[in-house]
Amino acid sequence: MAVLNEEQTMLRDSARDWVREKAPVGAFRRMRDTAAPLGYDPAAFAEMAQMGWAGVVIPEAFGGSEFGYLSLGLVLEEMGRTLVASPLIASSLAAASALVMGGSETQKSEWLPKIAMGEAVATLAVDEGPRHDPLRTALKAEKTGAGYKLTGAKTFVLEGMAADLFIVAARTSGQPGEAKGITLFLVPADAKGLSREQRHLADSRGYAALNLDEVELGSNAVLGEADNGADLLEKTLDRARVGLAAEMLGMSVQAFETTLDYLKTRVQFGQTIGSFQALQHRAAKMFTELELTRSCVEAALTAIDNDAADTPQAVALAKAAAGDTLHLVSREMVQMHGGIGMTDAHDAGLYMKRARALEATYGSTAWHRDRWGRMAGY
Amino acid sequence: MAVLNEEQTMLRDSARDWVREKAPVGAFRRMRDTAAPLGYDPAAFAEMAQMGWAGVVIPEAFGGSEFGYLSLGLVLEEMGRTLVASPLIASSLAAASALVMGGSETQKSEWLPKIAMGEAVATLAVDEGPRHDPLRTALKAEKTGAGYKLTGAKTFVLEGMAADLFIVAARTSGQPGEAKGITLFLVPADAKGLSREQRHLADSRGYAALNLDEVELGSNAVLGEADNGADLLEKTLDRARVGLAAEMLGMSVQAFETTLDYLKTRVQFGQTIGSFQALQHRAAKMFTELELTRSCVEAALTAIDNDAADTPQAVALAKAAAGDTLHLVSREMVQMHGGIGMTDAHDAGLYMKRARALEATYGSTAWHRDRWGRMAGY
Amino acid sequence: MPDFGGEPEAFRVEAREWLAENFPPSMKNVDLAMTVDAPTGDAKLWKERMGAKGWGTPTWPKVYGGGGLTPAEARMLQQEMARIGARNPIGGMGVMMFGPTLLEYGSEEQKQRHIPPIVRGEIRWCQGYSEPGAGSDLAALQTKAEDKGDHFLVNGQKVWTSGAQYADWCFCLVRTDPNHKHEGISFVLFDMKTPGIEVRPIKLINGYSPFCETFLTDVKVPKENLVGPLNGGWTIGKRLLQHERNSLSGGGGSAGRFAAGKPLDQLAKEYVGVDEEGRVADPDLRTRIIRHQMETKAFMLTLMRAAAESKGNQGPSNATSIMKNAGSKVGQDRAELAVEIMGSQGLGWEGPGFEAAELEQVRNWLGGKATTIYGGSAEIQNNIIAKRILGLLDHQ
Amino acid sequence: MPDFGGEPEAFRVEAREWLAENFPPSMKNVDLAMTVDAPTGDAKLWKERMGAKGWGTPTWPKVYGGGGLTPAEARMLQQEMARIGARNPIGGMGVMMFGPTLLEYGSEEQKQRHIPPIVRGEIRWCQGYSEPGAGSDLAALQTKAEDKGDHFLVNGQKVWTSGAQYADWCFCLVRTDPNHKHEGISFVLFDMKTPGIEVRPIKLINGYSPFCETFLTDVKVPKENLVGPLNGGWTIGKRLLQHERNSLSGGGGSAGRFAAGKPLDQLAKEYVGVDEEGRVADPDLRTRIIRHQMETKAFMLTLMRAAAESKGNQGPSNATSIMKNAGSKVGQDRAELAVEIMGSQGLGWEGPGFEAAELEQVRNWLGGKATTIYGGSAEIQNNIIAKRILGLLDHQ
Repeated sequence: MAVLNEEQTMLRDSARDWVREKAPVGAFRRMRDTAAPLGYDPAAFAEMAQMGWAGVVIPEAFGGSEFGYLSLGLVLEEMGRTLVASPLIASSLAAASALVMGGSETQKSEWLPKIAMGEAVATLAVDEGPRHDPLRTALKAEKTGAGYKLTGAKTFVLEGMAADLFIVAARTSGQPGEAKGITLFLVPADAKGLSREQRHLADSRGYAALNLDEVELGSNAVLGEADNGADLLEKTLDRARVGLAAEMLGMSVQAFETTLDYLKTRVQFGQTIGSFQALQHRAAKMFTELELTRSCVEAALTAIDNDAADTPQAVALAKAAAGDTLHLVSREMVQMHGGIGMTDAHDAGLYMKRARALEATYGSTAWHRDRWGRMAGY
Repeated sequence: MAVLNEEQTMLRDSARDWVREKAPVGAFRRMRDTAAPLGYDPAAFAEMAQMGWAGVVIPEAFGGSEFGYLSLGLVLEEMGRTLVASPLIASSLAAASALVMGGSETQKSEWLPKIAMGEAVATLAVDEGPRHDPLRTALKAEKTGAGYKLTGAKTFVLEGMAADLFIVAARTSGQPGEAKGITLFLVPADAKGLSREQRHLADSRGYAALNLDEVELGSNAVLGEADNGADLLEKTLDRARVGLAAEMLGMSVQAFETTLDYLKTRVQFGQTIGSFQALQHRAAKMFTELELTRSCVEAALTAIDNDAADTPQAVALAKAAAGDTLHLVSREMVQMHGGIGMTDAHDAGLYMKRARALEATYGSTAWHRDRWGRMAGY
Repeated sequence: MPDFGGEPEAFRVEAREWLAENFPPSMKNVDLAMTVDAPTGDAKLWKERMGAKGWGTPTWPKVYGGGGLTPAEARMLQQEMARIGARNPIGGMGVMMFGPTLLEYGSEEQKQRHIPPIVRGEIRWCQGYSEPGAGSDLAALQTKAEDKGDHFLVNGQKVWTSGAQYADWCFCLVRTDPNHKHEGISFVLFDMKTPGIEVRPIKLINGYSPFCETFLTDVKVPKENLVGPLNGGWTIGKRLLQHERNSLSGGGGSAGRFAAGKPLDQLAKEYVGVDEEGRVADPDLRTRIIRHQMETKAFMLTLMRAAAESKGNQGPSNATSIMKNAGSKVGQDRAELAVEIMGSQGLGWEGPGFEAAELEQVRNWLGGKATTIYGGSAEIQNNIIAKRILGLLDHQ
Repeated sequence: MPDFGGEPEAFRVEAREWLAENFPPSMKNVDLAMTVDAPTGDAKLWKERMGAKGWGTPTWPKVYGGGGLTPAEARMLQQEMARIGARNPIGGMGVMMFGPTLLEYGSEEQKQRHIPPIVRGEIRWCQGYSEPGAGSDLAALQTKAEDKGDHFLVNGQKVWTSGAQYADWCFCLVRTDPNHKHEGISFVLFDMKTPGIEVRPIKLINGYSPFCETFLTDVKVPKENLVGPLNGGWTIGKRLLQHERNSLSGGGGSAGRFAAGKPLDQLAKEYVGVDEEGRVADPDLRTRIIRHQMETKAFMLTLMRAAAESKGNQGPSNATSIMKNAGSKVGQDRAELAVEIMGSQGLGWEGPGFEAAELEQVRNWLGGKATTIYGGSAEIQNNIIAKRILGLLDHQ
């Protein structure tokens, strides 16, 4: 665990206590089993917002606390432990970051206070295909007299069913594959011509597919600079990615601890199975990977807080390390639990499903490894 | 172990008996410690030849037994077990195959009987750089009135210090990187303008670097067809590669068995270390890989005997599988032996050094995996 | 028609002719062995004909209705069926596991009673082995069978009873002596309609319920349903597990079952795309697909080698001991890669936006995790290799 | 000169001024700590000055010649030295392992006698721990020390005594009670010139001989050289191993030692070449290099995190327990990849045709295999994590 200041310690402890009392895995399971329409529990998110967690990266001037990314990462890690579903990553981290970094004063004033209070949910609408690839943005934004007309489709939009605001990556010029020509637009969910449909994924969250059919927007809907939105998008995505990595770290820690408890209590052949050396060494391996991953995640969060030049590398490392570790631990969680881990009544499957969904979001482990290699110049 | 016919069973048993009596690892160690100039023991090779092992893939008409590649593979596996150094792969397998497949009647009559009797040693001279890459052949062969003039260098030539005949890949046209324009030449070791120098590698065999300075050859020195030697070279190399894989399989089996013996006898904490479950499971993993690798090696040898269309794929698989398995087993051999495995007096280091040398020869594991992927069309 | 020459090939002609007459072409490539509902129409016809001929259990003795074929003849039959796309309609645990065991250990009466219905595919069997406290340590089972004169009174709980909700009969390990672990176990059979049996399906992480919990409360099992000697059930039970393992590790087992669908390289080209040289565009993913496909090939070659060796005169192959772990690894790796290749699209659970093949993939991926747990976990397989094959000892 | 402000930074000024006056510029980036021969010229001067000042062992008590600095001051000194490329000339086992242990457990006389020469870098110590029959199970050691009134009579054999051929003194674990395993071990010191000591270097697979076998025949060890209580040596010996592990897992340990040479990506570009897009031409190799470099970065970040945490107020970091295995894995993987990248050229043993860096690489690769064996093997480290950190129990 990184060395924390007093604010951060308090924040982490309050998140930890809240999760323990209000949001154990059972809460997520109930949400899933009742097929909650948004893919999370709005009352729980309201509580989070009340505790200030929705405004951690938002400046005080716009109703946030501006505690920074490491601070929000600590909260996300605690949420990850028990699979808490909420718009913290999509809205309070990703969309908020995009607005803070790229928004006009008007845009910030309109949206950030509502996001910080949890009164509005915002999210990125980036991907158009099965795999993350922001440069392949094809959704068309044509210039009109008054502004732009957007036509196209987006998919796998996080918290897309709950969102009040979409930050849509569109193409104002250039070809799919090119950075130049990508523009970000603020599109309210009630815009004429916009429709959404839920996508049911294995992790039971609120994904949506969007369809934009000649959605008319004013010029003031552009976030940042027209045609030059790729940089802002990439910086925003990196903030979202490190949030995903923090959630994955929390999940890994809890999946490991749950498994460790089982190793200490399950008896076979007259012995606790944790006394079998082959399992001991596999547990040691997991512990080792967890410690290494924690370093990567905390370093990436800190890099963002410090606006470090190597932030993209640090983020790629964090997302890849967290992806590998979570797969390892969630697979071992099922295997070491044996038959009981295969049942829907046990938590192991929930971790495994969420693990894959997080991996696929905003760049897989392989994608980030390749990205890291390209950035390192080989 | 593949289902063998009577000839093959006899051949394997005689190789096994001979190795046990005449060529334990100690024999290789003595050869190394006395810095035998050829990198093998000529008297031992004479015995092998006497038993017919040098002529296994050579037609009866030229003094061989024509038992085939699976048969020679069985012998090579037994040689691999105790690290027997000999020109069996370079001469009796690789060079003999090139002559059988590509030689004129005159060329065959001149060289094959001598190779089959072990009276002459022949070898391929292919690579010019640190890593295997036959298409990058640059050694220049210029047309002259009477034939060709060869100028350039070759390196890491197997048994290059002992060879009487080099089968040299040269470029008669085209550019390095192109298949077209590669021609194979038979170059006697005593050709004017040819010089060689020993290269001392970690595995203590008889590698040589060659220098060809305007070596004059007649047109009858061309093996196969001028400019179109790449196919013959590739088929020859595949035969050599599967021989390397067979040797690697034998090494892996012996390294594993030696380690298994140690696990059964070494006592720590009042127990044989083989009773510790973590080591048991690692032993089971090794055994599993050995069984899988055996299937690949035997399938590749059989593919050659059957002239199967998928021989290149089968060979790439065998070389890659044998490479991975031998690394695994030789590393575990050192690790499981602990300190004693780190000493030069123990055999473990000899296996580890030979493992890397074999991997680097005629295409690394990575190279063959990529090759396999390209052949499979992705 | 080619001249097959030699005596044994005469059977091939017989098989071919019988199949030409009796195999309904509509059944080509239709797999009935795993279906739950009673077949109708051509399916019913095909099953009845094969059952009556005994060729669904080709090597079982004729006296109990089996095919009575030699192994060589059975192979020919298999080849002839494969040639025309005819699948064996007789299957399930009765054929794969219980039948061979009963033929070896059952009394004459038991064989006469139970084997013919298996041969005809009429009776479905389920396996009462695992218990909540006895997973990998199967011999720790506690389900109690008390001697009540003409019957045993059985009380306890079984788990992972596969297909119990559809089964007619159950073969079951019970404890008849609480004072001995392995030597206190007996092997009994009972009708699933016996009073006191309650079956509850278990929902798995992939949403399916192929297994059940089975609660046994004062279940009366007639003494005639004891197989082998009292307290001698462990040997029989273990023998049955060998049949299970063989059926799990073969081409039709884990590797085959979970390696359904398009080849990974094709999947990758569709979902990931290719670079200028036609290679899968994500180089990291590509190298792992290649590696996996090569491992799969190595596994398939090992299956073939083991089959050839067991046909040859070398006795059983060592390679068989690695099959379950190697096969399940190949299957699980494949499923992981497929899900990874398809990205978010490979994680659909239900509803619109996903093709059937995509939805199936995620269920396969999750369901396949069981292949390293059931039928002897990967850890148990490694213990077996280490101890039985490699001769390593336990702590002394 | 910048204004450092605050009290503690005053020491930084002192350090900087002292170094400016006493550090010979010719010693920039020269590492003396591991050299075997006695230094001369500037090297001798630098070593003597640092020794006299006590700054080679900065936090050791002043009363025994140490620097007497606080940890904060020691860090400032280290930073100031790094700034000008000054390496600590005082090193070896005395500094890394024996000194800290003696300061904790030694008698006043022992400290006064043995610490000052270590501080001045005058005495080289070696470690008499392992024996042929006692490797990972160190407490199984058999070297016998009999009580002969004023001295112990020591007989036995030690192995892996690193640097014994150059050492002046030895700290050694001996058996003083054959009837108790852990409670029968004592910690003694002896002069390597004592009669009865024979040292034979052991040649390793990389051709070097950094370790020895040490034969002890009727070696007389004065009673005053017993550290701690009789039969109480195991606690002291284990404590010393912690110092060893810390020194092995740090940046200067295995990872650092075996990660010498060019970065792998640069090596790959030279030996393998690049494709049209400037990527390493072998895609399989490239992905593994990337993976390794990322793992290395994760390890380095973990070193930094553990250091920060130990400076912070959180107590010792859990992360330290993984350092030895993680560090040695990174080092070994790097060496394997380097050898693979360089192909046959990376396997040169001696003679012409190879550059010095190439020849060194193969020796590093082989020598690095020891890092998962000595100082507590990888298996022992995993046992420690499983039991001490994770709380898993042995079989009961």
